[in-house]
Amino acid sequence: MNLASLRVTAALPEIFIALAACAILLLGVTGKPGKPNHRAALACPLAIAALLVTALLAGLNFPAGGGAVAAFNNLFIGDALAGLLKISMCLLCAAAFLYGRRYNRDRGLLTCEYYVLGLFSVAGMMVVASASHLLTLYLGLELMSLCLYAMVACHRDSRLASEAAMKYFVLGALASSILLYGMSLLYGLTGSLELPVIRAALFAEAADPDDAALALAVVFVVVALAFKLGAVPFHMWVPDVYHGAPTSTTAFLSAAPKVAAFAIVLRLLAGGLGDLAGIWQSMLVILAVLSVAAGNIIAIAQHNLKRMLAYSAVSHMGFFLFGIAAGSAQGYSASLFYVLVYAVMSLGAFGAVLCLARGDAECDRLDDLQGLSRRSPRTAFLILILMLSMAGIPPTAGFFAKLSVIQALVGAGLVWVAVVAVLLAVVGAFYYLRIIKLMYFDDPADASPATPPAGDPPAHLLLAFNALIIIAILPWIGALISLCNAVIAGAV
Amino acid sequence: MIPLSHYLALGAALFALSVVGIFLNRKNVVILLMSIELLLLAVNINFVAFSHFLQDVAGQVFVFFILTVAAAESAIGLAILIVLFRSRRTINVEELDSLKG
Amino acid sequence: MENHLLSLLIWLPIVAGILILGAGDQRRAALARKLALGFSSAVFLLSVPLYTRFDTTTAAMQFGERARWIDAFNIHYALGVDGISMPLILLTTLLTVVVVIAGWTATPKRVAQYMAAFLIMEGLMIGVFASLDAVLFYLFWEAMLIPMFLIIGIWGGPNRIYATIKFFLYTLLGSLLMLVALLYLYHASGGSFSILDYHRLPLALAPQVLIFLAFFAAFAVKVPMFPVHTWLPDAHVEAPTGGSVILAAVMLKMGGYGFLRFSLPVTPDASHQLAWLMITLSLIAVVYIALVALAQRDMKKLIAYSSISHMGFVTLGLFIFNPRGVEGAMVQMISHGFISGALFLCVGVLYDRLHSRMIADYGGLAAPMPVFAAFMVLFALANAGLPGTSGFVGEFLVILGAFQVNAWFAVAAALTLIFGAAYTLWMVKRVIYGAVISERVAALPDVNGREMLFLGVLAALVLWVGVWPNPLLEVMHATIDNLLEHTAASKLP
Amino acid sequence: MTFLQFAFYFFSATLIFAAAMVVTVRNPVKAALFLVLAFFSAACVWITLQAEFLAIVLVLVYVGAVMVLFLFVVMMLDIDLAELRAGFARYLPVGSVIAVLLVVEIALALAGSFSPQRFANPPAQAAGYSNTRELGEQLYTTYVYPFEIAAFILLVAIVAAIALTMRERPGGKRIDPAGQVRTRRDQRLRIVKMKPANRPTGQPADREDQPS
Repeated sequence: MNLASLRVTAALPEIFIALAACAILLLGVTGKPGKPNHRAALACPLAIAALLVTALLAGLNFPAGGGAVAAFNNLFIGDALAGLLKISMCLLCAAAFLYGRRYNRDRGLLTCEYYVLGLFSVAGMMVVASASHLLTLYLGLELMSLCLYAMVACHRDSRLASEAAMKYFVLGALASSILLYGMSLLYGLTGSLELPVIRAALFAEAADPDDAALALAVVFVVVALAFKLGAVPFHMWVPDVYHGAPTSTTAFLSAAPKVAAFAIVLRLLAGGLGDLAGIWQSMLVILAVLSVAAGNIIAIAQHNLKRMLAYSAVSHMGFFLFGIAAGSAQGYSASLFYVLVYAVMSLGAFGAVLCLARGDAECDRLDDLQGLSRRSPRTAFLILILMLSMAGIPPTAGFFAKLSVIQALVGAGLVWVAVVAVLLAVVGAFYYLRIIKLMYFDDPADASPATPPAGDPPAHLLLAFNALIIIAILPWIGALISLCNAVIAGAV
Repeated sequence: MIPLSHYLALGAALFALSVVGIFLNRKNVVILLMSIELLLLAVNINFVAFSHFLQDVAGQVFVFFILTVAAAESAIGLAILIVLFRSRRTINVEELDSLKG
Repeated sequence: MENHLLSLLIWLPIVAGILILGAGDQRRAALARKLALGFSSAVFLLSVPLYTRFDTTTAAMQFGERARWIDAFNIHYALGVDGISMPLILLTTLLTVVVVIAGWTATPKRVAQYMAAFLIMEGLMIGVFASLDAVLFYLFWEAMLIPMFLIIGIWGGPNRIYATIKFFLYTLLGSLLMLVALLYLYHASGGSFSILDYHRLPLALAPQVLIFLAFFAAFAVKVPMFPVHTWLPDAHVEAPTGGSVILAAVMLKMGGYGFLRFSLPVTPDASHQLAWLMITLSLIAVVYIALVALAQRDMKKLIAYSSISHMGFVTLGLFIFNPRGVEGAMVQMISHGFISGALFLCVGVLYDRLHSRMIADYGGLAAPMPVFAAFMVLFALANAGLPGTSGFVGEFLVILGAFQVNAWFAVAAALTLIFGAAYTLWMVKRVIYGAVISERVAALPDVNGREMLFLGVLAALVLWVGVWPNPLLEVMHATIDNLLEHTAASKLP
Repeated sequence: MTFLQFAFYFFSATLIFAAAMVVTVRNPVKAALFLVLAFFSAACVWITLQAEFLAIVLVLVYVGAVMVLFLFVVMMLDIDLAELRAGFARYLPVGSVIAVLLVVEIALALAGSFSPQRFANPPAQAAGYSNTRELGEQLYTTYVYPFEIAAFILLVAIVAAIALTMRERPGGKRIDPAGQVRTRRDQRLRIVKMKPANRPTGQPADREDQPS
């Protein structure tokens, strides 16, 4: 073995982002103790720049012609899917950092360390995105999650945040262990940790679908993924974490990690266990239906915007699972498209919450939105677009996301599941409409604070871009869907 | 000689015990964290056993990394525990009810 | 330009709406009004060539446009009109101008947003009528809900929030079921979203029935047909005048249009199988809802129920499968667009003056407002189906068609002529005639020039279609004959 | 029963017992000590599987480091034991049932697939075989990529743990070594000019006090 055979360049984006994180870490410790470190203010712009450069590197690394590069002795795969996922992760996280900048500054949240952890988390996501081995999958997942636990806890004086972090940590660790148990069984059954080898071995073994250990392994894997995704009935942590975490972390948490979750699901279920779709398909359908139903119904009862969006995330993960449950390349592609669109919408929604927060006060109660269209018509209009998109009303990208998932369901012959899905989507539309109602139909409440949100022009600009792109993408949405199809075709 | 299934049974029993430990000790975060360590130990036993019976060192490598991650995980878990304790003066998880609904 | 006329008609008002949204706020309300009037008139003028250059001899789609849009799903940007959709587009462009004029002073707050909402909605409605691709159709169909939702919610009456959310969720539920049906058709047709492909697609009876029911869910809510009509009175009563006009005059027509464009040609066998259901529901709407209308004390509610009753004629006409019935249904749709729009405008005129819609608050309007009284009586008579007005033509054709199928249908339908006359004329009697009820009523000013303009235009159209409906009928002949021929042939494989 | 078998069953029993104690004892300190016992037994079980290196690592890393960390935290926090026990007995029956069910279910599933016929006991390793060398070689060749990731995971753990728990209190008496090293002479020694009190004129010591 020599260095050339490792093909280190395939992992250039990961290497760069890890080094950048180290550099920012050094920046944070150069200050004098007891005095505020002015250089720490640079952490956020530097982190954003690092993410953008990483995205660029991932773009340059994009394999031409749908080919795939295996590197590091087949522990790493650099295919088009990985490239697309990495670019989107970097951009989403860069946007989340920009949204949260003022919020973090106002609350003095561990400036440098916050961004360092964020960058390492992105590195973990990227490792997951190009994992072709159970070990890299697991390590990437842990690198991502450990950073996220700490980012949730980083508001140290907040009782809610530390409580949320604890719940997140315990359930996350439990999920990891369950996943590992499933992986150990897979290892025993197939004698390998490499996903393509596992797949080949299982294909040979698929002749015996009654193998109880195999079914058990799949059950463990699916349960663990359901935990990580926050699918009902393993969703208990989602609302608490979304609500308790500092909003900047919630924004971060709600976007790119979902893309990483897609990567795990795809590499593991569709890749390694792809020939066992018969076993996991029905489980996913049940999880998905429960998630969409419970998420949408419980969301109606919420009074806190972050909690409501958390339950909405649960229901969106249900829709995402519908696509996977279809068990076809078309379904995976629909899920990929869904998760990308969802990440953008969710980031926008939390970005709006961040933009509306003033000073030390959060703006996360639903009542805070009352009469928003009078106080700041532009923000209200942008939230309107985001909510309509989340509800899946045309002409937004959210509609096309739902369309492609339902289309995949119908294509897989699951017409009744599709009908259930759309009926539940109507329930979901209700609470998004309620937000619009609060903003547009209600008069501003007297109790609502008179002070306008503090100005943060870059974040507001980003919010406008974020929301408008959901509609402005329409003429090119076909190209995006085709891209998803192409990368999935190259990966499965 | 000891058959593979005995090792697996050991792993399964340990796994079940730790899951129940998490279930029982919902109030006590320290023991919760210890249960998670046990959970990982159960997985490790599986991997080591498979590795031995498959004559494949990859399983042991995996265990090596799980140990590394578990150490990191407990460090962060304990750090969060301290933050929690500082802000609330208790580690009782069932009192973690400011978040509900 | 010539080849992109439909695109222009769709996108010009939408772009104009966004422009007004961006340009105007409360201080520049006058500018917003002028822009809105200018753009809506321009769109109307642009839509006139659709009629003048329309080839009445063919059932094929005209003014067609087609471009690839989403290759992955084979979705096209495909537009075109035939004899069914073209008159409805003209109706839309005309009524938008009327609504803009009617909303000139009636809207005290957020003028720019109000005008923009109507312009955007105009574009979306034209899009619905002009789309030949199912997804594009669905896109416009659903997107249309958003401005309407906002119009009722922002500018509506006291109970507007309940009404608008009910309106939205009802229609959304129906449409989503239609979406599943469209996706099923997509897979059944081997990956096509072209509506015209669906027309030719053979289907077994069981899927046809399910698809029919899914379409029914979408279109019956929109029409609205009997059991799912309850959103309409709420929405109408709470909506501002302009909203009511567009809702009654154009949006309800989309249900009828949907039946013609989708249900009948795509699932002809199921349509025949379930015609009894449709006819029963239509007759219930025609008779029972007319009785309900009789009991109303709120003018808007009365007109709303009258709309449901009249739309029952449309669905009845469609599902008796003969040319008279279908043509009658089409004329009824157009005519109802004029009449209900005009009646809502009349109520709006009164509401602007006295801020009440209750019949009991008015009386003896003929004395202070003679011109208005004349208009209102004319529209009321048209609503009751007086010969010589457009209301008569549609109803007469439908009854004639129904008679050929089953005399009892015709009798039941004809009953409504009596009920319709009863509730409309009774309302007119209480509002217009009799002694002047109060000082305030006595002091009411008569219609001004602006109001005269839009009421006059609508009155002229009502009379024109009533006296000489041929220009309207002949554009539909070819299309409707073709449609019925198509529907008569079984599609069972 | 060979010695190996005896060792396996003995340490397995110890492991299960210790694990059961961990999840049921009242006192976190005792739980931590039982956890040490559990890890030690597990290490012994691993030796029966010829995974000597991992067994040593388990003892070193867990018993040596992680458990000490646990004990450290347990001692540091002032935990009210009585309140933590409330409700424990209530869950115990349900918990035991779940445990038994889980074990039975997993065991049933595994017994069929991992039968001794399919997984025969492997032959003994050759004389010169070193488990440590084999692992080491793999770790630095095949698994160099995960190795680097693990390094970053540890770095993240350090950063997160320090960032979360370290806080500078306003009145804290914290030593800054860099500052100590960097001091200059005039920071250490301050020469104060004082007026001599009631001193007679012309004394030599007086002149030495003058700053240069």
